[in-house]
Amino acid sequence: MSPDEFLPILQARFPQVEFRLDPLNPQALIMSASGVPEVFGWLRDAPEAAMQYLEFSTAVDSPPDCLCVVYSLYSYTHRHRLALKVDLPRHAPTIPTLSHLWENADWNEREIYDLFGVFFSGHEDLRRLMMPEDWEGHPLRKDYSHPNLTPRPD
Amino acid sequence: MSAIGLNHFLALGAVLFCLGTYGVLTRRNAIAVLLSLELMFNAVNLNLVAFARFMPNLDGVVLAVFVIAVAAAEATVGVALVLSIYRNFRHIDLDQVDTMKG
Amino acid sequence: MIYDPNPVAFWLLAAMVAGCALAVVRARKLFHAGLALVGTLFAVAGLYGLLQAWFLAAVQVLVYAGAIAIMLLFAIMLTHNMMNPDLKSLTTQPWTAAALCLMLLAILLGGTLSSTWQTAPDTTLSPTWTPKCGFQVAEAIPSVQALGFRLLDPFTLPFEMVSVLILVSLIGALVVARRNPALPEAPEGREEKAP
Amino acid sequence: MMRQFPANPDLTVEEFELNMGPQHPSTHGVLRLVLTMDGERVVRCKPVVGYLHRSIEKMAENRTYTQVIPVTDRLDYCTSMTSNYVYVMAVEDLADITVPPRAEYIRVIMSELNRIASHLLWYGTFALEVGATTPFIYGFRDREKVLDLFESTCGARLLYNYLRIGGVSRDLPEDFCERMLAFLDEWEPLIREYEDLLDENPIFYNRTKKVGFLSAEKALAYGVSGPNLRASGMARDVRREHPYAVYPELEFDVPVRTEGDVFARYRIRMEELRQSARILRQCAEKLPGGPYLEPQPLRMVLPEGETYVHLESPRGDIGCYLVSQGTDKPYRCKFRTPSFCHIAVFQHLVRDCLIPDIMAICASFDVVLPETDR
Amino acid sequence: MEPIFEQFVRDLTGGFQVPFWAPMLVSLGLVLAFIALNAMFMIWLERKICGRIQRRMGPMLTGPKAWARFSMWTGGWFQTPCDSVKLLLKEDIIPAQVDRFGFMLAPVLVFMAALAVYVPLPISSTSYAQSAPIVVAVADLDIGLLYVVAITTLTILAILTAGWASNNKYSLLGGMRAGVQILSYEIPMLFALMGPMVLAGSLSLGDLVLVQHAGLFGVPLLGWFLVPSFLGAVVYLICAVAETNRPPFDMPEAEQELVAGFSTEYTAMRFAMFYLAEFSNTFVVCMIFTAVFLGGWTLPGFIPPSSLNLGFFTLPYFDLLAGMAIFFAKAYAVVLLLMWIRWTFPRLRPDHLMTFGWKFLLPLSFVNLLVCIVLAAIQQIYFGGNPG
Repeated sequence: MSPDEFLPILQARFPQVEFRLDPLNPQALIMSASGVPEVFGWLRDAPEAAMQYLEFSTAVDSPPDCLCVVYSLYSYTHRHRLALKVDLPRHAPTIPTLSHLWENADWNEREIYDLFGVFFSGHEDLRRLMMPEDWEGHPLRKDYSHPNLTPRPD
Repeated sequence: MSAIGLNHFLALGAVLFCLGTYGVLTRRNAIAVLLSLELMFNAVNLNLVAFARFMPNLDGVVLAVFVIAVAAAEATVGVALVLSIYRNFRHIDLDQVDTMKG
Repeated sequence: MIYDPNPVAFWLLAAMVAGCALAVVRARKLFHAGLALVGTLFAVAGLYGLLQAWFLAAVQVLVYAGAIAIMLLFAIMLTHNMMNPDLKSLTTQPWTAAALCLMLLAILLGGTLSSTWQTAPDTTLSPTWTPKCGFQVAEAIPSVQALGFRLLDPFTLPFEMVSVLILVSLIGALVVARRNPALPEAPEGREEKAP
Repeated sequence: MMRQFPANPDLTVEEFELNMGPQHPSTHGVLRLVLTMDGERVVRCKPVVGYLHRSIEKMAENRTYTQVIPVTDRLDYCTSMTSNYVYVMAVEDLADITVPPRAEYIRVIMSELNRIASHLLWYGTFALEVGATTPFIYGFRDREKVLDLFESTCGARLLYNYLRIGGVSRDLPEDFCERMLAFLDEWEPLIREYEDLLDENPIFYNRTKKVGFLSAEKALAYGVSGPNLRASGMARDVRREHPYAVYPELEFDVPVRTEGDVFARYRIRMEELRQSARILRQCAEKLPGGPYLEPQPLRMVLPEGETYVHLESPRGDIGCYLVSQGTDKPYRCKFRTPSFCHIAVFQHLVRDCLIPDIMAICASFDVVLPETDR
Repeated sequence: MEPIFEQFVRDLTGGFQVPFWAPMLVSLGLVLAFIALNAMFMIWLERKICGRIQRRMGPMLTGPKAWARFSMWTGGWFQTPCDSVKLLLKEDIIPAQVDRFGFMLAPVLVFMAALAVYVPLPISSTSYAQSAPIVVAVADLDIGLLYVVAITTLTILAILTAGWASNNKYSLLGGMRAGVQILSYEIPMLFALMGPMVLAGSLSLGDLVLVQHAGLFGVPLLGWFLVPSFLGAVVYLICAVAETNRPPFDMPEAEQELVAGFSTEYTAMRFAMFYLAEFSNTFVVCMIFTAVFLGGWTLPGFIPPSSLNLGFFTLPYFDLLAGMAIFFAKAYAVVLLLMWIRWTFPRLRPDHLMTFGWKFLLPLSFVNLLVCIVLAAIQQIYFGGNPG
């Protein structure tokens, strides 16, 4: 099932969450932040979706206002893939955690928190993964600056 | 130095035995007590073998072998007790080990 | 064959025994006490050699120093957290105990030295004694064969009793030291075990 | 930390923490395992990563599309061919460039040779973990021959920087196919020799059977992929499910086992060596002529859009999520790497086992740290 | 050793009476020299064999290229002297928090054990002067075998002290592991040796060899104890590999897991002592195997003449030299076997090692003991006892 087949089913099942197709990425759906755990829970457990495999989750920082968290799911039985993007405000982005659904999400979310500063509510061990504990700032943000970071000369 | 007689060995056994008792009396740590106990066993063995050699029959050595066997059995049980004490009280300081619980 | 042990050897070994025994009793660190005990055991084994009890010397080294002392060292290593040796709580009222032991020593020495033992050091050990099964005993002084037959012939019952004793103490030690059987299984790990 | 026993409250057992790494001879690269030990038995294990974090993704955002290729080499230095390939494929997918067939074949040949080299490296270090020193030498001796082939084509033995957007940087030398086939003929019987060294050995058998069992559900939950997933019974190989490049025209089979323990992972990789050799032979026959590169402008500009592309690296399913905003630099470039998930699985796997088991389990997962820390 | 040494001196100086301590010092010197030279040779041999097994050539660079044709085998023979010089010259560091007394005592103990084990080992026998052949050994104790097994306690003690005194977690674990391993393999080893003890009816190694020379059931060829107590020989060999901490039983120094086991903190000279002691123990184990199971310095049915006249020059003590040659040939054959095992097997896990030792080797040695008792009884009743 491709994303546009998923769209009607999801909109029927979760009326309060608004979905729309992503113009840039044919495999992605954009959804609102509310209702994330229910949608993903359904996606994982429903027989027709059966998304047992969270391939990865990451974030894309597009200043000035939007920071979008991306989840890419894959179903082993139906052999189809679906990417879900959630737009969050840039200054204090928070989103419920998915580590109870897929253990893979645990480390992915810790990395996003470390490099983008997205706070995952409900994550039991949200610490920095890559950077040392006492590091300030979130390196992968576009407006990140650090004294010994010199821009490339080209 | 005159020829070494039976009395020399007995005297040495006595000295060793007294050192053993001194150790047992003064040591706080349970394992240190076990160590001194081994000293006393050795003192007894020394006397036994000395007697066996000087009044010539082999019973002293046989008894010494038995004493070693018994000492081994005793030491195993001793160490087992010490370990279980250590599990319960996290230290083996004999003065504070007085509760009979558990 | 007159039996006279070499005085130099005797005094050397006696000094070693006394020194190591003192170290066992007074050592600052517990592990040093263990090492000193092994030193005493080896010195005593040397004395057995001097007294021509060769088999006993070997058994002493093998069983005593090799098993019991090592086990005690293991006990020290297991129970003793390595980082801070217990220097403080070493001994209690040392002087009163020392006085008591000196009195004990005086009594022992008084008893042994004054009495006369009917000894006959210059004869070989029990030349006439031959075991029932007719295998001729080597003439050498306490040879291993003679000791072997002595152990089995008149001392058969104690021999078997000691083996039973060791078995009982082994099992008893295991039961006492075994970890508490009600150890809760780690919930997650257990059911994951390979089929 | 004291662990209380519910049955007997005042009975406490002191557990001690043991740090294995980051400078430990057996961890591959700078991985640190914080082990909570109860005597000899390991109770819990918390892997700590981030010691090799160079933030490749931040570097990619400040470079033009072609300048990023040498950066992707450093992503996984044992198989830098596949890391190049996944990035280049993502860019081609975004800019929908068609790659000439000869370049496709050369890319497949290179990634399969890289798979053989990486598995031989794994075989050597895995045997060393389990304690056998001789297989290490055998594995590296044959890996040298593969590296010679790489050196003759792209000049480098480890970090090749050989692929370009739209094809490969240089054509194969004329006698490459003969030399490769000669290597394969001489090397394939040697696989049997590798297996003889370890397989029927009872000591190896005891050390690897039923050790580090990973069930299929847990593997999927942790995002495990590649040989480790196939060892737990899931026949998931990207070359078979989402065929890319010329894989549809090649027939090879995907080894699968169900035990899910260290021995299964070892068997799977030895089997994959044979399959790679088979693929290489077919590629050598079907290698077409024609151009090897579709030249692209140096500072190419990609249209706005995103894509996620993934392929089968020797360690598992490596993917590249590329976002471009119509400039000459990638806006966001995320690499989905297999070792990242494989190290996360250690938390679940390394539990209630002995220290030597940890070595066997970590080695059987063929984990590489630069890929994890990016 | 004393009678032969006195006889030798009396031949040379014509009747000079030797003080009682002279043979002790001479044998001490001989044993020390032998340990040093033999360890160096074995280290070099080990690296060569390892190279050949791994299809490479092992050390080749040091040493003159005298025999170019077979330099593949003799190249690099000067390697170990260079290594030992390097080890001697390296800086000898004693870490700060280390327990100095224990730290310094451990290598001494290890070396003491390695030295003390050589006493009862018989190298050959000679009847040059007296009529009855005398066994050539430092001192052919009549509790030889028991003494040898007892001396292993010194190595255990040394390893425990080293582990404890280095005051770091890894070496403590390594030390404990080594101690437990040697302890639990000493018992099957002792039981395996009981087979030959029963067959020979004595503990002294010299008697063992003479009984083996006399042969079993009158057949000299069956004489070697390898034949009647074959299980014992196998169990002994496995325990020997475990006792000397050689792979596949080398958990204590398993680099992968415990960095370097109990000898992590040791440098230069002290590390060399451990290394030397390990190799000399390996050779001692092979000497015991030859003496107990392979019939020591004797070949079935071959008694070397006590002096060989080569026309212009009669070679005295020829039987001594011949016996020694045979003995060392067999010993080095066993050494090669151990080296071969070392480079082909992966490492055992500690708990497998324990179950293997207690649940497999021990019962096997009991079975072997039973077989030997039956054979000894038959020998005793039908073939008229042992010459011992």
